[in-house]
Amino acid sequence: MTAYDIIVLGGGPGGYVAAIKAAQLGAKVAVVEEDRVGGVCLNYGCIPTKTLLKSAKVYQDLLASSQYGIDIENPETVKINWPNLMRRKTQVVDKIVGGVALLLKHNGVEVYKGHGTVIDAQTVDVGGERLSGKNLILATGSSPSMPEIKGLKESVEAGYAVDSTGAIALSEKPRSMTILGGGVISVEFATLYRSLGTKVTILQRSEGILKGVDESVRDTMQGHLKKEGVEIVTNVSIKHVDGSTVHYEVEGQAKSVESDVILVSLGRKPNLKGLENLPLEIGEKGVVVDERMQTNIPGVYAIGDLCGKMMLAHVASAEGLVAAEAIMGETSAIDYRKVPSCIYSFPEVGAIGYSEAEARAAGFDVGVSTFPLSANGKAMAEGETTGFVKIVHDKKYGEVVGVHIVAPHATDMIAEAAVSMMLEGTVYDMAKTIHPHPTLSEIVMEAAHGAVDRPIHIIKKS
Amino acid sequence: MTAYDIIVLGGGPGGYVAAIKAAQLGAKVAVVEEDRVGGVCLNYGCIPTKTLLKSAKVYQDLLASSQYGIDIENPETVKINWPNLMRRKTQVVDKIVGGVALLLKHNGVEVYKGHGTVIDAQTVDVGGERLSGKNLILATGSSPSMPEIKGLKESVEAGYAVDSTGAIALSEKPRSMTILGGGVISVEFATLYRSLGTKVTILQRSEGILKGVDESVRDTMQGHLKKEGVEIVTNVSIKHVDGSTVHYEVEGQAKSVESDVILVSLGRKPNLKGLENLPLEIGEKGVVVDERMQTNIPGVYAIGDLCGKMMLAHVASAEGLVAAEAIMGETSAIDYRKVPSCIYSFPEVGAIGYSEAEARAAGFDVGVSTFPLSANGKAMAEGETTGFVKIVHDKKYGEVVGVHIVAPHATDMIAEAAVSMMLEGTVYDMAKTIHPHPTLSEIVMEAAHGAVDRPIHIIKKS
Amino acid sequence: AAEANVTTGKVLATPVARKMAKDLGLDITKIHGTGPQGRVMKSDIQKASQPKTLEKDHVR
Ligand SMILES: Cc1cc2nc3c(=O)[nH]c(=O)nc-3n(C[C@H](O)[C@H](O)[C@H](O)COP(=O)(O)OP(=O)(O)OC[C@H]3O[C@@H](n4cnc5c(N)ncnc54)[C@H](O)[C@@H]3O)c2cc1C
Ligand SMILES: Cc1cc2nc3c(=O)[nH]c(=O)nc-3n(C[C@H](O)[C@H](O)[C@H](O)COP(=O)(O)OP(=O)(O)OC[C@H]3O[C@@H](n4cnc5c(N)ncnc54)[C@H](O)[C@@H]3O)c2cc1C
Repeated sequence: MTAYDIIVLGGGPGGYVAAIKAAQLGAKVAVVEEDRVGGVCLNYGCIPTKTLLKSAKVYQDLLASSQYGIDIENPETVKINWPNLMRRKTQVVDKIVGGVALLLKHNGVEVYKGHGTVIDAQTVDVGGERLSGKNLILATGSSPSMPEIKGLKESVEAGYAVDSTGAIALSEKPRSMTILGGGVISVEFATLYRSLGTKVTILQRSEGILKGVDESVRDTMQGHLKKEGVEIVTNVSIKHVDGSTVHYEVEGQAKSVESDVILVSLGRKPNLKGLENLPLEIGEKGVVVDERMQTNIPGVYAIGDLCGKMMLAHVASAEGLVAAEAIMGETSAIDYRKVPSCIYSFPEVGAIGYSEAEARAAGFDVGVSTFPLSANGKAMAEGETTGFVKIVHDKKYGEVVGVHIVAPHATDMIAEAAVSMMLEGTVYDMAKTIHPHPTLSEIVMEAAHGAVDRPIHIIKKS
Repeated sequence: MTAYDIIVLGGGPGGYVAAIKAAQLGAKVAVVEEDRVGGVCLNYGCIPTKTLLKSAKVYQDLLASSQYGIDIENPETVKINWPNLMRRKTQVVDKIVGGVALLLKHNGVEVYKGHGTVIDAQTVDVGGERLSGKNLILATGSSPSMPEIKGLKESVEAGYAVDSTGAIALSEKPRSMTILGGGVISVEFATLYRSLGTKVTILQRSEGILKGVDESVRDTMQGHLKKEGVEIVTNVSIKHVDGSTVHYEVEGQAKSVESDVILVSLGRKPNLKGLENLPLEIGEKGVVVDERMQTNIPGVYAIGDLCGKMMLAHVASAEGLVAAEAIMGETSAIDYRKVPSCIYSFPEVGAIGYSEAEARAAGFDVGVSTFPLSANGKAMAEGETTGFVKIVHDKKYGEVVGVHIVAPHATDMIAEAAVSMMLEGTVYDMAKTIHPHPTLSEIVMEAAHGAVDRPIHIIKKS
Repeated sequence: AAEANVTTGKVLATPVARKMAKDLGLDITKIHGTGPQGRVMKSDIQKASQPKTLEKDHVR
């Protein structure tokens, strides 16, 4: 029985980062992974979707090229080469996954390939081999929920209905797609396939898509997607699925929609398989942990999607660092109000902290300032003016408590807000920070000027 | 004689921003502008170049589209439509300039059209009309230097040699272009025309292009431009110009290069016309001012390119705010070590603060950490992996004193560094700031991890 | 910029200012901040740590 300081169960962005960090801090570490390292994120999530989205963006730019003075004599000769598009995705994923395997190796982490079953808080079984560890980090991630909808299981078996993993590996471009659910992943797939020319319908149970996202962002994105031709049906109750047809009810009316592909994107659930022998406390969202990511069982830590605090790769990684550091005697913790989250739509969304409504509910003396991309010189120069920034601050000190950006590079731009909030920066600091001209990032400075006093580059009704 | 609190001479990004701010603070303000408002930046600089660069980027993306799985059956049918490309530029410029005119109007600033001649510290003449002002803000900007090179004047007259203003308004796409000088503006034009298919040669007097830029950035950009087919000749001494041919000497050898267009980009000089009656102190770079932008003459302020501290639009605007606030009784000042500067090449460059060499020369206990784009997942997904970040910090407290980024969105990404440095943030803060995955901005976090200890996502030789 | 936030309890200060104040044994709540919204900056700590005779200079 090989003995380790730490056994990490699951090699996703939570597990592999925890393992590398712990090894860097001097621990002897094993990772148990039944699939490829990199987890959902690298193999089936973040990376393949963003690789495909890049192709979709290129296609869009191509179709719009004449507005930039670049003509394609015969636009019909532009063709999506599906096999090449998929091949590129696979190559990118393989390269990054290979990189992670190398990183683990170079940091001296041993990777065991196979399904791990936890025997007790110090022992893990991998295909009959026993590993012992002083500490255990559970990082088994999550899987798509397949709710009980009549006929759905049969539709999956017949190859019509797929989950996100299926949706990144379709054998040909679907002419039409119905997406059940209107969360972030749904919006990304709607963007991807709509941009490639697929007819996309989103069926959303509640009043609007992107629950939990700031109101202005939701409104803008919903409007924008509709303008791009995505059909969004809200207040839907899904009745049953019949092959490629979804039957649903809306405002008391029975309706149906038929499509090449049905994408089921109705949330994810923690992967608890292999953990049955541990008397883990499990809450509504997943395994319950304290600030240092320790579960109710001393020496057993849990991180990432398995805990379900924020189902994001960078959260899994950050939690991995906290767990590794906690085990190795360093203390750190995550302020979940300072974690950015992104939507890779066109335009992108980057958000952090409180939405306006949340800030009010939390009792801040809320100040809000927005600035539109349509008044930004660089956005005009680039011909992409849909978007804005909204800064939510606490008037007491001017502290920035939330920033919401819709813009072409919003996912990169939100880092400015993240570091500001980390440093407990105020709108005064943001306004005084000289931003380069011409850049999209100037909207942040302008909105901050608006929070302090008045922005320069827009006519403010007062 | 109409009386004002403040007369602003020049309506560029320095002057118009100063005017609006002063008006917002309650002053009665006039702007005197002989051309269109917006100055060099909006009419002939920042905005038209970035608009054209966007077209060039679209063209490049189009040529590379098949690597993303988007095929153009017959790539020869892709055509640059020069008139449309130029028309778009004009439309964007007109729109933004129109917006500035509106902003001035709405803020109650009066604009006088015509050449302004300063009579004394309180009086300006515009075409015979006299304006009186308690304070004067000089914001007359700068013009391209046309050095004494034999035959250059004749070449300009014959229409071969142009300055940057000529280079954004060529009547057709040049097959070849020779650029005299290797500064930021040269690199942007080299990027623009090379991307559109022009054969570009840069003749640089000193050892390398981009003087004053961090060494690693210079090396990367020089290498990248060469790879893209830009010919860069260094240590050149230009002898004379003969029509479309530049004769020069390199390593004792006489050489020459013939091209459709010769772009003269050898620096800029302050516009002093109209200011002759003022006994202004003028230094090597331009008008000398104190921290509050006041010249040696009480009540007379100077801002922007005219002072030549950093010839950038956002510096002009920031100085405009300082001057307006100083006059209106508020104090603020600019820390020029915290001003970002950008190069809109492909990939872009964003930089702020000390270069590594400057930091060493300044006596800091210098720490340097870099992280390459080639190890970043998003960069791989986007297929654009040329670039890196370099963080320069003072080891004493870990304070970040310089950040240099080469990346596709570096001009937006540098805002993170700007706000960090404004808040005197350290590499510890940057490393602890959770950056969203997958984004290019993760390279900043990784490099900060490297400064503190070790990055996760790269194998560090130790 | 507003006055220092001494009276309201919380002190806005930069990470470097805090570290420097700690090193020098200075009470950061008693230092006048000159940064945005009265934030205590590195330079404020440097000034405060200088001998009293020099302090007249920055009163102007
Ligand atoms: C389509 C899609 C797109 C996404 N895009 C983004 C995005 O852009 N940005 C973002 O931040 N997040 C994104 N996410 C979410 C992100 O993928 C997850 O938050 C992240 O992968 C969670 O990491 P983890 O390490 O907790 O778990 P996982 O990545 O799920 O990894 C868990 C690993 O554990 C292994 N495992 C499980 N049980 C066992 C066992 N018993 N024995 C051995 N191995 C086991 C699994 O095989 C898996 O490899 C996306 C998700 C999806 C589905
Ligand atoms: C090709 C090019 C690209 C550039 N790109 C960028 C960039 O991307 N980012 C950036 O930050 N900077 C860029 N710059 C620099 C930027 O344009 C200048 O720093 C900026 O315009 C300076 O602003 P200013 O207000 O000081 O002067 P200017 O913009 O030069 O404005 C001065 C104004 O004063 C007027 N004027 C002068 N004298 C008189 C008079 N006597 N009476 C009446 N009116 C008068 C002029 O007509 C002019 O409109 C670029 C410059 C060039 C040439």
